[in-house]
Amino acid sequence: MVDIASGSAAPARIPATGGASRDAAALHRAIFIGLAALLVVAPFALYPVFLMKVMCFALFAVAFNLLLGYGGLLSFGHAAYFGMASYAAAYAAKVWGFTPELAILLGTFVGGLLGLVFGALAIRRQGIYFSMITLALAQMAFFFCLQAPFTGGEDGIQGVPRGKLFGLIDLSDDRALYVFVAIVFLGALALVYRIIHSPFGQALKAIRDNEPRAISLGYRASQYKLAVFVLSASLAGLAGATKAFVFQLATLTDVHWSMSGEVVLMTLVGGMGTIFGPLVGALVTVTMQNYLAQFGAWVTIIQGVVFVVCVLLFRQGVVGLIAKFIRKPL
Amino acid sequence: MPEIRPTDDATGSAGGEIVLQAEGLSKNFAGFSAVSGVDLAVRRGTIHALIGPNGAGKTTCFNLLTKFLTPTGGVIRYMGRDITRMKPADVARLGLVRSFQISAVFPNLTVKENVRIALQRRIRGSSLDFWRSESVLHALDQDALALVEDVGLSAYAEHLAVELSYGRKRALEIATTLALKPDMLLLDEPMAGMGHEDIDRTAALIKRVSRNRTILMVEHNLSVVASLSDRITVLARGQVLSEGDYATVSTNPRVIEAYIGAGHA
Amino acid sequence: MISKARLLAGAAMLGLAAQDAPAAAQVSGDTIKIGLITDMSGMYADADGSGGAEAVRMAIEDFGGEVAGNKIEFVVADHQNKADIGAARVREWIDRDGVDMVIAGPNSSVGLAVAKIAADKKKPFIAIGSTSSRLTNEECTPFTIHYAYDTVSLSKGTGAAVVADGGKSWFFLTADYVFGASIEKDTRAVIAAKGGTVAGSIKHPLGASDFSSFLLQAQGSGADVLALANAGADTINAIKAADEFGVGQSMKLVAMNMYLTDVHALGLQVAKGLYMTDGWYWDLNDETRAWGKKFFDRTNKMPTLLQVADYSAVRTYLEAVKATGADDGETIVARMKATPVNDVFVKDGVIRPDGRMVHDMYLMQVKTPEESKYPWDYYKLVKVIPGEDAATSKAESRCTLWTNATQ
Amino acid sequence: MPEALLAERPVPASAAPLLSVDDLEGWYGESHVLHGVGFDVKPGEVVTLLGRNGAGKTTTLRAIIGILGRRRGSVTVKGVEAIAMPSRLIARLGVGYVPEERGIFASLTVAENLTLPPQVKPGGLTLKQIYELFPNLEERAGSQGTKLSGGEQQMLAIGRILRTGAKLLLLDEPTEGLAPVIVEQIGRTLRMLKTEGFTILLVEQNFRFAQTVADRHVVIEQGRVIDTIPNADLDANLGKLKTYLGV
Amino acid sequence: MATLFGVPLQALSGQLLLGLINGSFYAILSLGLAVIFGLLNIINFAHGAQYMMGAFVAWMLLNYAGVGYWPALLIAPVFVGLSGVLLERVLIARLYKLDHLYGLLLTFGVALIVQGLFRNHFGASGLPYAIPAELSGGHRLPFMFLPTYRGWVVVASLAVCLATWLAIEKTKLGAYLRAATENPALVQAFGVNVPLLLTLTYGFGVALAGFAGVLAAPVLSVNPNMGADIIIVVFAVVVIGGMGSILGAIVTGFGLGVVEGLVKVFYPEGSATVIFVIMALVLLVKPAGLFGRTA
Repeated sequence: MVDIASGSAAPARIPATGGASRDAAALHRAIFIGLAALLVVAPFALYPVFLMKVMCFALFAVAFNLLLGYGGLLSFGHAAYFGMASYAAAYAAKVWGFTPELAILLGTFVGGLLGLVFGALAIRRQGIYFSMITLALAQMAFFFCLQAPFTGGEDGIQGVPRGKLFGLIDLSDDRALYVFVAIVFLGALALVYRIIHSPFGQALKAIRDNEPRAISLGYRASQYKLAVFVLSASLAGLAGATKAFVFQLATLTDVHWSMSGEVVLMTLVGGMGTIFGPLVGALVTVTMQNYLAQFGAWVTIIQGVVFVVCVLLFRQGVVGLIAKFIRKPL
Repeated sequence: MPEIRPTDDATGSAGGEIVLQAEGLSKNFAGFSAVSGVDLAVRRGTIHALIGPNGAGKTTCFNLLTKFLTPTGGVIRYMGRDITRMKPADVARLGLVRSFQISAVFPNLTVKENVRIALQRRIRGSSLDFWRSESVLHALDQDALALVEDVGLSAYAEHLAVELSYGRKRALEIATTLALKPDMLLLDEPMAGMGHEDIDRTAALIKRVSRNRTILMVEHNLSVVASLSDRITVLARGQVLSEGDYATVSTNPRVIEAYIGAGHA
Repeated sequence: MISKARLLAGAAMLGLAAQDAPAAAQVSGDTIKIGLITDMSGMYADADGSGGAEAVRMAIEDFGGEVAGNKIEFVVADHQNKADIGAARVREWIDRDGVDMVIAGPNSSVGLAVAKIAADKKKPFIAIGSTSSRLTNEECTPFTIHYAYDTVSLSKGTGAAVVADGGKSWFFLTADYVFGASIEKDTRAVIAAKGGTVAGSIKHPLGASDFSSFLLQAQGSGADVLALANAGADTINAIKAADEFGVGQSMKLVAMNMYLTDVHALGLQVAKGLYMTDGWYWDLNDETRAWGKKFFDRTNKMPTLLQVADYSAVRTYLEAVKATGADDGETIVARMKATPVNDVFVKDGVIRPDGRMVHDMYLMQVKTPEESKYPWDYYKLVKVIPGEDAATSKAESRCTLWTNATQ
Repeated sequence: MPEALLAERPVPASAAPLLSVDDLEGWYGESHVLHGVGFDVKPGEVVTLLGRNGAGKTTTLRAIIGILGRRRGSVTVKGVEAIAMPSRLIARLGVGYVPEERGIFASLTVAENLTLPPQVKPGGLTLKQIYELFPNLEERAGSQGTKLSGGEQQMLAIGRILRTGAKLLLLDEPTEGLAPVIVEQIGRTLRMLKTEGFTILLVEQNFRFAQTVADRHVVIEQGRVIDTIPNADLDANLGKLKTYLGV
Repeated sequence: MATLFGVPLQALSGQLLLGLINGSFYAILSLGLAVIFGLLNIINFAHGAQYMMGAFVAWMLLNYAGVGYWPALLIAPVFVGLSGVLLERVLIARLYKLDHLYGLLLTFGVALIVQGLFRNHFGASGLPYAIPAELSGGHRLPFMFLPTYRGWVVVASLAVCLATWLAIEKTKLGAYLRAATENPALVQAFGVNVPLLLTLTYGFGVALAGFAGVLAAPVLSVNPNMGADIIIVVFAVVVIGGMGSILGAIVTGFGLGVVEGLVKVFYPEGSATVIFVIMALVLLVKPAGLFGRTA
């Protein structure tokens, strides 16, 4: 397929001179450590609930970017996996009394399962058709959530108990929850990093760059696409399920198509096909949403403007630009 | 000059049993018949060239053989096995590997990684194992670098493929193809767009890799064809015009006519 | 039960405060900070939105910007109809900005989410625009006051009034989600109790845009009343289509949930003859007209039920602060629950132990263009629905705060 | 013979070049295909570009008409520098282009294909004149363009640019894949056009055919002009030419 | 009385007619998308917003300039089309050399901006727009009461679809369009101003959306969100149809309207999702869509 991440929109092309990949790996390790350190000090300066929200959305964007940036597939329906997982986790915790970790696992599984079904359908078409199909399927999921009794319709599932992690640690304390969310976030980020750098990730990049060639080398491209779709949907589910615990609720917002648009925006702003770009994108977008809240409809307008500006001028995103500048992949 | 029929086994110049065989291969596009009733038999250990003037249906034929197009009619057999309805990736797994007319590399991977992608399937039947570390791939680095060296790209091993010159991309593509240790190679215009030096180097490379392998190539450059091929099939207007060794086809008046036109004087 | 204990503690404090209010007064930070979280950009922006914020400002101005010697501050935010944004904003308001009381505009999911947080943080929370009756039933808290209306007041009141007015046989066109379902269910119960019948119902998907097909089926049922158990654009689209297909000629059209601004959006030509329940109307009496005019001068629109309720809620709250000199949730809520509300919004409104404010509702009929004499002259009053008829009874209540209480 | 054609007389060979290509470089995708092509075509001349496949003949034509992604150097038509122009303005200078594989539109009928190119200069043939020239086209005017035989498609491709009034024609392998009898008919057409004063730049692989129509042959290899052979000297240079063409 | 699955046949024929009316909107919208996609290779996500603009422009014409329905039916699409021309010139034209997905993202951003601006200015609860006096009232058909305006919607949209189809299939400009869809470079090499053609085509496709908006104004709520949801349904219609042909877009649009209408009778709860379900089924059987060309 004509992929979005290579060609003229390629992530910063970094000429590698001997040992560059080892350099980059060291840099990435440093960034991971820096990020962890930042997460330790951040709650002293910023509101922890806000930080947790940023982490949930960053995780969502990272999951989405795994599909777009490394699989070359633009899904316009990722809200479905995020939102359905959020409902599943919230319901399991509230009604069945699942502990947080089990509820989140269930949410992740639901996201992945839905991804398997939708993905299997969507990868039958390519390019813009793929995007339109994912959008249409997600809209179907939205109507399902709207009508199904267990989601509480427009009221949503409210008052989800944060519960005790492993039955031991009480998460109702914001600080405990913060630590838990930070660990989930860093863990998932590390997993995505590992996926990208696994043999699977290599093959994926090859398929993204040149699908016919990868096929001619014996790769069954559609299997890889489906696999990355499911992975991405599962991780989106992880993000959604975690969010259900942070806010103690699951609502229709999370399955609505505008949420799918938001995650595209986050990735675009941060830099698609970069590992750390979605984090920056999520931070920018969530901050914008929170602090422009008093401006009413201007939030949508500003989001639209950011979309247009990014597409026209900043296709590499913030982190993509930095990567180009320091000539190392980020 | 006796006309040589494509299926005339007695005149087969070289090679063992038939590896790749097409019978009555046809392809129609929206009422236009690009390839009609082509018979082709490629024998083990030969370099077989598919030539013909522009629009003769060479590339269509080639895409049919590699399954990137589905034939409208006819049968394709590889090692006696019917592959007419098989998927391209599965054909590749049988050891029948193609190259592409325009350079087919993975632009955002390094040269080494390009080759390693082809080697990668060796370490596990399926590389859907996303949880494994990149380090398992380092085991393949040595083999990859050896192949890179074979095509003279050692100095560029850590460069992204996108930065290579056109000729070097073609060389990289061949290295990647060879990494699969294919039994049979299908080369689509391996010399297209190359300068003299590149052509000579690539021709030598093809000659070298043809040992113990079967090669079918589409090529325009007749001098390359002449020096490399054991057997040539000439296509014109979607049909086989002639088949035989270079001496045979190059003196066939119908071939000459197809190429340079009949005199009107 | 903790909540009961808190309630009793609150009541005890009330007694204390009532005796020597100024002495015991303690307002944290020397300011009273009010937060309004509402929809300022979405489908309810006209019904509440910036007009609601303006109404709150009017209430603060009536107090001269200060109460019991404390400056009154006001913050407002758009929740964009997203519960997580609303919840996060309110959490931050209370945790970091020292907001003392929160009012929420429309959207039940935001209202329910904010109610949880306010209860956790022990701050008074006044729900204005949420329709979900869960706020004062299974999800009731000691700090939630549901002020303007809910699905029960819409369904019970309307159901009883319309049956009494001769609409015996009903057909429901119900939006296929919780709001629609609960309105239909509650209304059915009232209809049955009052001796009416239900000829049928159709669940339509949210945002169905074309209603002609459903209307045709409704017309075929031969019922007297067509009840639209939906909201917003769905209601408007259904009414437009009903007008086109002449449904109004054979059936009474009843919109279960509409605001004055919706009628304005439809135009009288299309909306004429429509029955609806509202909790307030600017043209009820001289007092309402005066306030409506004041509001109109500032916003260029006549106020809706929600906007006047915003005003009234803030006044009631500030009165409680003034009376008690305190700003802690228990004291204030106790005081509010103990004092009947009498202002431009309601007469003798009572805030019950479950948090529900009980007040009269009005069954209205939309005027024809000929009947309408001046701008915004849209309704004629058909029937006043007494507050008790428009609320859950104690027997029906699922709020343990109330059912377990001794009073 | 259509009368309008008689209006213009061939210009003497000493006239200034109608088309002048100088140091033309061009890229096809990533690959650098033209490395400084240069030649002139005088008014009324028929010049062929010969060379083996992949030498850059087609790319040269595409670079002249301006539909190549990247090009550099100089292309002047009637003294107007066209290297920076979009192709539609180059066409408006009076250049008609028949692409490789003819470029007949499948979603258009024969008549629509024929009338598609807008008139760029006065003095083009009328539809009637074209039908006189290629009677087959009139018979099949209503059928889908690509349902024609290869020869008819070629006639259609040539016919449609005669309508436009362009006097400089760029023809890319008009004989490719056609039966000898058709090739002959196309040869007759080209010779007729030459006598009518058209200037033609022809890409050919078939030099036997080229010989029957051209004044000069420009040989291209590896994206450069390596030789120019006047038609009269063609037979004398046959050996050399066969090497060039890799036969 | 004859019945089918318990529904009287007479009522059913009424429902079929209503489905056709609804399909009219799908048909015009998917036709616009198909025309734009065919030549520009862009999925115009702003199509819903432009549909909404059509309705609003009609309202503004009436309320600010006193221009009634009939002139608005002409003026509003022209106005929306011109806004599309501007959009294409200023923004979209910069994307032709990039992956097509960027067109989707750009127009998505534009849709957000347009919707936000209208919401800021007009609020979200909608505006009244009356049925023109000439078309009010209705006719009693043997099987149903048909409001005149609804009948007009079907007639008008069929006429516009037919006219568009004829314009594309039978006119010179249409021939340019078809040719440029196949091979824009060659058409440009013939001296045709293809960039202008792209601009006009986009403008025209957008004008179709605007036209649908004016048609919808008297029957649907005129509010800033009216296009946001319908556009996703139209995307599904387009996937089902397959963008293979102009005629395909029209036929699929009307056809799915009818199917949806039937579902409203037999299983109303499913009417919002039926088109998506059909899309999934079509994808399983015919990935290229009903009228789509394979690869």
